[in-house]
Amino acid sequence: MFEKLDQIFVTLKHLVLGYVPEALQPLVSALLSVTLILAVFPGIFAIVTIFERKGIGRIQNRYGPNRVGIPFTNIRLCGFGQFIPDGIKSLTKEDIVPRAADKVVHFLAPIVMLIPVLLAYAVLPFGRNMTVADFDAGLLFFFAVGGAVEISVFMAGWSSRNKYSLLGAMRAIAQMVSYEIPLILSAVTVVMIVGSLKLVDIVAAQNHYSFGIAHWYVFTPWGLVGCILFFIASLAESNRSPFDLPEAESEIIAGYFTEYSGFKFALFFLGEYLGMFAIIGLGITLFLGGWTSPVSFLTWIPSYVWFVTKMIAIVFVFIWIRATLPRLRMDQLMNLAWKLMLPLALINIVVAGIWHFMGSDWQRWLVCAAIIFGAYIVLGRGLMQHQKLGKRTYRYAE
Amino acid sequence: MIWIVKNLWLIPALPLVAAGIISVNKQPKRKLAASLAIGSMVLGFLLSLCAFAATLGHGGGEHGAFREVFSFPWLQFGGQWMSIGWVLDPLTAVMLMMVTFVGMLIFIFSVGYMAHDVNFMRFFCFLALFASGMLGVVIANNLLLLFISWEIVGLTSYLLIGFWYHKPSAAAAAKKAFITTRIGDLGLLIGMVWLYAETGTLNFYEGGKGCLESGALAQMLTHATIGGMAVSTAIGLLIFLGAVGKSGQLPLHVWLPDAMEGPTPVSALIHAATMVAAGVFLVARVYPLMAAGALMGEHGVPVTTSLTIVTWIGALTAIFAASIAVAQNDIKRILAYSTVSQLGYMMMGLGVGGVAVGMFHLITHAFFKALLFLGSASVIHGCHEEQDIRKMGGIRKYMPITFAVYAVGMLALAGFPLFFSGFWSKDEILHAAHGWSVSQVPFYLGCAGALFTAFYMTRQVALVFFGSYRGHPEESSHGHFAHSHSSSHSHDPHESPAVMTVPLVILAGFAILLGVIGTPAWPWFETYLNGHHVEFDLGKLTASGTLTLMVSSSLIVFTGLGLGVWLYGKRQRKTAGEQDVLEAFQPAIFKVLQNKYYIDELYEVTVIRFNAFAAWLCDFADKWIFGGAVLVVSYLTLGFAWLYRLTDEYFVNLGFDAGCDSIRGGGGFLSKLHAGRVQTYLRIIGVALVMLILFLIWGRKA
Amino acid sequence: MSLSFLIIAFVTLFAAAAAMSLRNLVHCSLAFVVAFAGLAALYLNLDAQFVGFAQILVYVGAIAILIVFAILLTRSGDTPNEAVLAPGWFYGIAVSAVVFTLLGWAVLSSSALPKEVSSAPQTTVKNIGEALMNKYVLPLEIIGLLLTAAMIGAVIIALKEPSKTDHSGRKT
Amino acid sequence: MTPLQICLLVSALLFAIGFAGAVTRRHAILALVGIELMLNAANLNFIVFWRFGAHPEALTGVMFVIFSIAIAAAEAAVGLALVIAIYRHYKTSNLDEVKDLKG
Repeated sequence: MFEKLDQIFVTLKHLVLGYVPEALQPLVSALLSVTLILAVFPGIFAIVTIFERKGIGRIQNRYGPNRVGIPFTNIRLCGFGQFIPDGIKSLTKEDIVPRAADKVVHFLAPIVMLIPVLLAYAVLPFGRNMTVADFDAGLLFFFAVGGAVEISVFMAGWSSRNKYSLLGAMRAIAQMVSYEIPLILSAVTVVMIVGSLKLVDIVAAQNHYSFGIAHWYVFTPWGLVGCILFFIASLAESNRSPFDLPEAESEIIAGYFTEYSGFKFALFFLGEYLGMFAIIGLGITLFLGGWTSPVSFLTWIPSYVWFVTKMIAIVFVFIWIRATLPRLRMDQLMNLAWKLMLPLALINIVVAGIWHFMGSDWQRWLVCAAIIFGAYIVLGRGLMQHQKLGKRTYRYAE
Repeated sequence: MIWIVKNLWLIPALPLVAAGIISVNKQPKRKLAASLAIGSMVLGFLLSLCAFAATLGHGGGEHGAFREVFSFPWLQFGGQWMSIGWVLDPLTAVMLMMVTFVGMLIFIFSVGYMAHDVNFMRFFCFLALFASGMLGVVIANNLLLLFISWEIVGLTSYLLIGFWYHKPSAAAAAKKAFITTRIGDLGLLIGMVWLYAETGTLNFYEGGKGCLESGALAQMLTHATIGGMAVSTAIGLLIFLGAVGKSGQLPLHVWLPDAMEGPTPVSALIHAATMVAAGVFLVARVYPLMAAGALMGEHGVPVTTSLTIVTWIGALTAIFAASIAVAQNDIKRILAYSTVSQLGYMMMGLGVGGVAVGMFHLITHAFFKALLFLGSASVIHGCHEEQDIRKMGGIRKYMPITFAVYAVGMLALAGFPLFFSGFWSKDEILHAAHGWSVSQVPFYLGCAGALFTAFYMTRQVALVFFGSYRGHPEESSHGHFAHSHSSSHSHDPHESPAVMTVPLVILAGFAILLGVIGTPAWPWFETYLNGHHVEFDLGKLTASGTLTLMVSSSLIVFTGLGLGVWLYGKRQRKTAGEQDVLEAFQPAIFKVLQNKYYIDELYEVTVIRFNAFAAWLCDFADKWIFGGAVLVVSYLTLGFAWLYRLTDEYFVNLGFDAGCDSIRGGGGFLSKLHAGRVQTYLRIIGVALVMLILFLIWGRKA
Repeated sequence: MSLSFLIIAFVTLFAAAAAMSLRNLVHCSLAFVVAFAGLAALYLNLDAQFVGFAQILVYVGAIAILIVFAILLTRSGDTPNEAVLAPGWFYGIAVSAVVFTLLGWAVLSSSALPKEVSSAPQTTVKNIGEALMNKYVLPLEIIGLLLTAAMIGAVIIALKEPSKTDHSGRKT
Repeated sequence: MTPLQICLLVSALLFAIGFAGAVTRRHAILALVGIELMLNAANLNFIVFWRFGAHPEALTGVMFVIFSIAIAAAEAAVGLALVIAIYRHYKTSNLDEVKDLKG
C-alpha cells in the first residue's frame, strides 16, 4: 500500500495518458509534469519566504510576520498567510521602466532568468520513477541551462542603465562564473564513481543499505568534501548570504534588479528561489541520496516526501546561514573560490580516483581522509598567510 | 708480504696531500701550513722507521739483502700493461729515513727562518710537494714512476730557487737550474725508453723479470751498439747523464752554485741534502745495470766502462769544485761548491767501491751538509741577510750555539779523524779508490780534494767566526726590506731562536755519531746494504793498507786545516775591503778560481752563442724561406680574389641587380597589400577560398 | 527533415545575422547567444545530445560571458555614433556572398553525398566517455595542455602592465 | 533535397554570415564573434556528416566537434584577452585603426 502511495503520481499520469491519442502522448506527459512542477515549487517558494522571514526574525530575536492568516476568515496560521497579500501586492504594483533603459532587454531579462531555471527541473528525480526528462547527460544539461542564468543577470543589469545595477550584474556574473567551477568539479567526483551522468543512475547507485545505513556519498571522505564544496558553491550560485554581494543592500541598492518593480521583480524573486531549490535538489541527488531514505527501516515513507523534506531542511540551513554569517568582501570571495575551493576540488577528484581504484578494503578510508585533510590544512594555511588573516587586532584610542 | 710494503706509498702520499691542502687554503694560515707539512713529515718518518725495522728483521742470510716489491698495472699502451710500483730494500729504507728525518728538521728550521715572509704558505706548499717527489724517487720500483717523481723534484727545485722571484738573479738562477737539469733528464728519458724497448719492462725488480735482474741484463749484454759498446753500458751511461744533471757533476754543475739564490733552508734541503743526492741514488739504484758483465778487479769490485766513466767524472768534479770553493766569498756559494765536490766523491765512491761506499758518504754528507747550510742560514739570519764572509767575522761571540754546531759540521766535512762521520765515509772512498784496479789517478785527485776541502772550510770558519765583526751598521741597514721587525733590533748579529737552533743541535749530534756505522772495524752499513752478516774486529782497523791510508788521509786533513789557520786564522783581516791573502800571493790563479774557471763564460761563448745562432738561423729560415712561400701563396690568392671580384661585379651582379630590382618592385606591391588591416587579409583569404573551391570542383569535373 | 529543425535553423540563422548586423554590441552579443543556443538545439535535433549540452555550457555559459565582459571592459557598451562598418565593407559582403553561392552550388551539385538517411545512431555518454578515454586519449591530453596554455596566456596578455611608479616603491 | 543537403546549406549560410561579419564590422570583438560563427558552421558540418554519414557508430564527428569546441573556448579566451590588451594600448578597439606594427 505504501508502494502505491509512493507511485501515486506515476499511476495518475499513466491513467490520464490512457485517454490521450498516441500521437500526443509525449507532449501531454511533458505538459503534465511541467504543470505539476509549476504548481508545487512556487508553492514551496511561497511557504519558504514566510519561513525565512519568521526564522530570521526568531534568530534576530524579534517576531516575524505573525498576523495574516487565511484571508476573509479569522484563522491566522500564526502569520503563514502572509505570502498571499505579498504576492498580490507585488503582482499588482505598477511596473516602472526607466526612460534610459533598453526596453527590450529590460523586458526580456526576467523571462530569460526564469526559463532556464524551470528547465533545470526537467532532469531532477523527485522520487522513484519521477523524472520529467531523464536525459542521458542529465547532469551536463543541468549545468548547461544553469549557465544561462548569468546571461539574464547581465541583461537585467546592463539594460536598466543604472550603475548600481551594472555593478551588481558584474559582481553576480563574476561570482557565478567563479563558483561554477568548484560546483561542477565537486559534482564530477560523483560522476566518476557512478560512471554515469544520468541523475537517476546516481540516485540508484546510492540506494542500498548496509547495517541499516544508506550508502549516500556524503558518508565517504571524498563525498563529504564534495558535499561541503558543493554546498558552499551553491550558496554562491544562488547569491545567498554570505555571498550576497550582488544584491548587497548596504553597498548597491538591490544589485541588478534595482530598477525592477512589480511583476518583473516578482519573477526575479521567484527565479532566484527556484534556482536555489533546483541546485539544492541537485545537491541532494548527488550527495544525499536523492529520494532515498537515510535508514533502511524508513524506506516505507514515500520517496518524494523524502526529497522535499531534505530540500526544506537544506533551505533551513541556508536561512540559518543567512541570518548568522556576515557578508564577504569581493577579494575574499574570489580568494575563497580560486585559492581554496578549486584546488581542493581538484584534489578531491584525485582522491575519488584513488577511492575507486583502491577496491573495497578499509585502508582506502584512511588514505583518502588523510590526503584530503592534509590538502585542506596546507591550502587553508597558505590562504591564511597570503591573506594575512588570523586573529584580528584592535587598536583603542588613548 | 708485510703491511709496510703494501703501504709504502703512504710515505710520499702524505706530504702530497699536505701540499694539496695547503695550496687550496687561503693565504694567511701559517700555523695550518707549517703544522700540516711538518706533521706529514713526522708521520712519514715514523713509517720509514717501520720500513727500516722490516728490512732489519730480514737482513742477513746468504740470499742477499731483504727485498720486497709491490707492483700494479697502471696504464695500458699497445697490447701491454704498464705497471708501476715500489720496492722496499735497505737502499730505500736508508734513503727514506734520511730524507724524512733531515726534511723534518729542515721544515722545523724554516718555520723560524721564513717566519716573516709574506708567502709563508706557498713556501711550505712547495716544500711538502718536494718532499713527496723525493720520497717518490726513493721508493720507486719503476723507472717511469722514478722519472715522474724526478721531474716533480726538478719542478719544485725550480719553484723554490725562484721563490723570491722579485729578485731578477733568483729568477735567472731558477731558469738556469731548470734548463741545465733538463739536459740531463733528456738523457735519462732516452735511456728509459731504450731500456723499455730492450727489456719490455721498466720495473727494477719483479721476481726475475725486472730490468735490473740477471735475465734482462744478460739479454742486454748480448746486443751491441755503436763502437761495440754493450746496450746495457749505453743505457747506463744515458741514465748516468740524468744523474749528472741532477747532482751537478762536471759538465752540468753550473746551476748548483746559482741555486743558492733560493732561501737557505731550501739550499740545505734540496741542493745539499736530498735532491742532488737523488742523482747518486739513481746511480746506486741502477748499479746492477752499470755493473753488468763486469770483469772483477781485486776486492770484488766490478769494473766496467760505465763505472769507469762514473769514477772519472766524480773524481774530476771533486777536485775541480773544491778548488773553486777556495776562492769564493759568498758563504753559501762556498758550501755549494763543497757540495758539488762531495757529490763528486760520492760518484767516485760508487764507481770504485760499489753502492755501499757511495751511499755511506751520501748519508753522512746529507747530515753534515744540511747542518752546515742551516748553520750558515742562522748566521745570515743573525747578520741581517748578509752573505759575504768578508763582511762578517767574530760572530762566535754573538751566536755561540751556531758557532759550536757549525764547527762540528765543518770538521765533519773536512773529515777530522776518528770522531766525525765525514772522516770515515770519505776514508772509505779513498780506500776503495786506492784499491781501484784501473788507475790510481782518481785516488790522488781525491786526496787533493780532501786537502782543498779542509783548507776552504777552515778559511770560511776563520773569516766568519773569528776576528772582529766587520759588518757596517749603516751599510747593512739597506738589507732590511725582508725584516720590517728588525728595525727595532740593534745592528749587531744576534743568536737565532730555539726553533732554528734545536734542529741544528740534533743534526750536529748525527754528524758526529753517524760515523760509527761504517768504520772498517765494524762495517755495519755495507753489510746491511749487501745483506751479509756483520762481524766486529779491530784487526781490520789495523790491517796495513787501511791503517796507512787512514793515517795519510788524516795527515792531509791536518795539512789543510793548518794551512787554513796559518793563512787566515793568525792575522784576521780588518775591513771588508782589503784583498784576500791568496789573492795577494797568486793573483792570477786566484782570479781564475774566483771566476770558477770561467766555465759560465765558456758556456756563454759556446753553447749559448751556438743556441743564439741556431735561433737566428730558424728566424732567418722562417722569415725568408717559409715566409716567402707563404707570401707567394698569398699573392696568388690575391690574384684569384681580384679575378673573382671582376667576374662578380661585371657578370654576376648585373643579373643579380636585375633580380633585386624586380624583387623590390614586387615587395612594394605586396607591402601595399600588407597594410596591416586584418580584414583586408580576411577578404583575401576569402577570395583564396573561392579559388580553392573552384579549383577542386573543376579538378573533380575534369 | 522535421519542421522543428527548419524552425530552429531559421531562428539560428536570423540570430546570427542579427549578431553580425546590429549596431549595439551588447545586442549583438545577446543575439549571438541566441544563435548558439539555436545551434545547440540543432545538435540535439541531430541526436548529438552531449555535443549540444556541451555547446550550451561552453558558448552560452562561458564564451558569451567572456564576450560581454570584453565589451564592457573596452567601454563599447553604448551604441556607437560613428560608422560600425569597416571601410571597404562592400567587398567583404561581396566575397562572402560569392563564398556562399559557391558552397551552396557545390553542396547541391555534388554527387558524392550519400542520398539515403541512416537511422539515428545509438550513442550514450558512456560511449563518448570510453572513446575519449581509449581511442582519443591523446587528443584529450593535448586539449588539456592547450587549455592550460591558453588560460595562462590569456591571463598574462590581459594583465595590466605594471606602472613604473610601483617599482620605485619599497619592496615588501 | 536530402536533409543532409539542407543541413549543409544551413551551415554554409552560417559560415557566410560569420565571414561577412568578420570582414565588415570594425569592432574587434565582432570580428572574433564572426570567426566563432564560422567555426560553429564547421562544427555543424561535422555533426551533420556524422549523423547522415556512413558510420554513425564511429564517433569521429562528435569527437571532432567536442575537441573543436574546447579549442574554440581557448581561442575565444585568448582573442578577447588580446582585444583588451589592444584596447589598453591603442585606446580603441576598431580594427582599422590598429594597423601599425610598432605602437
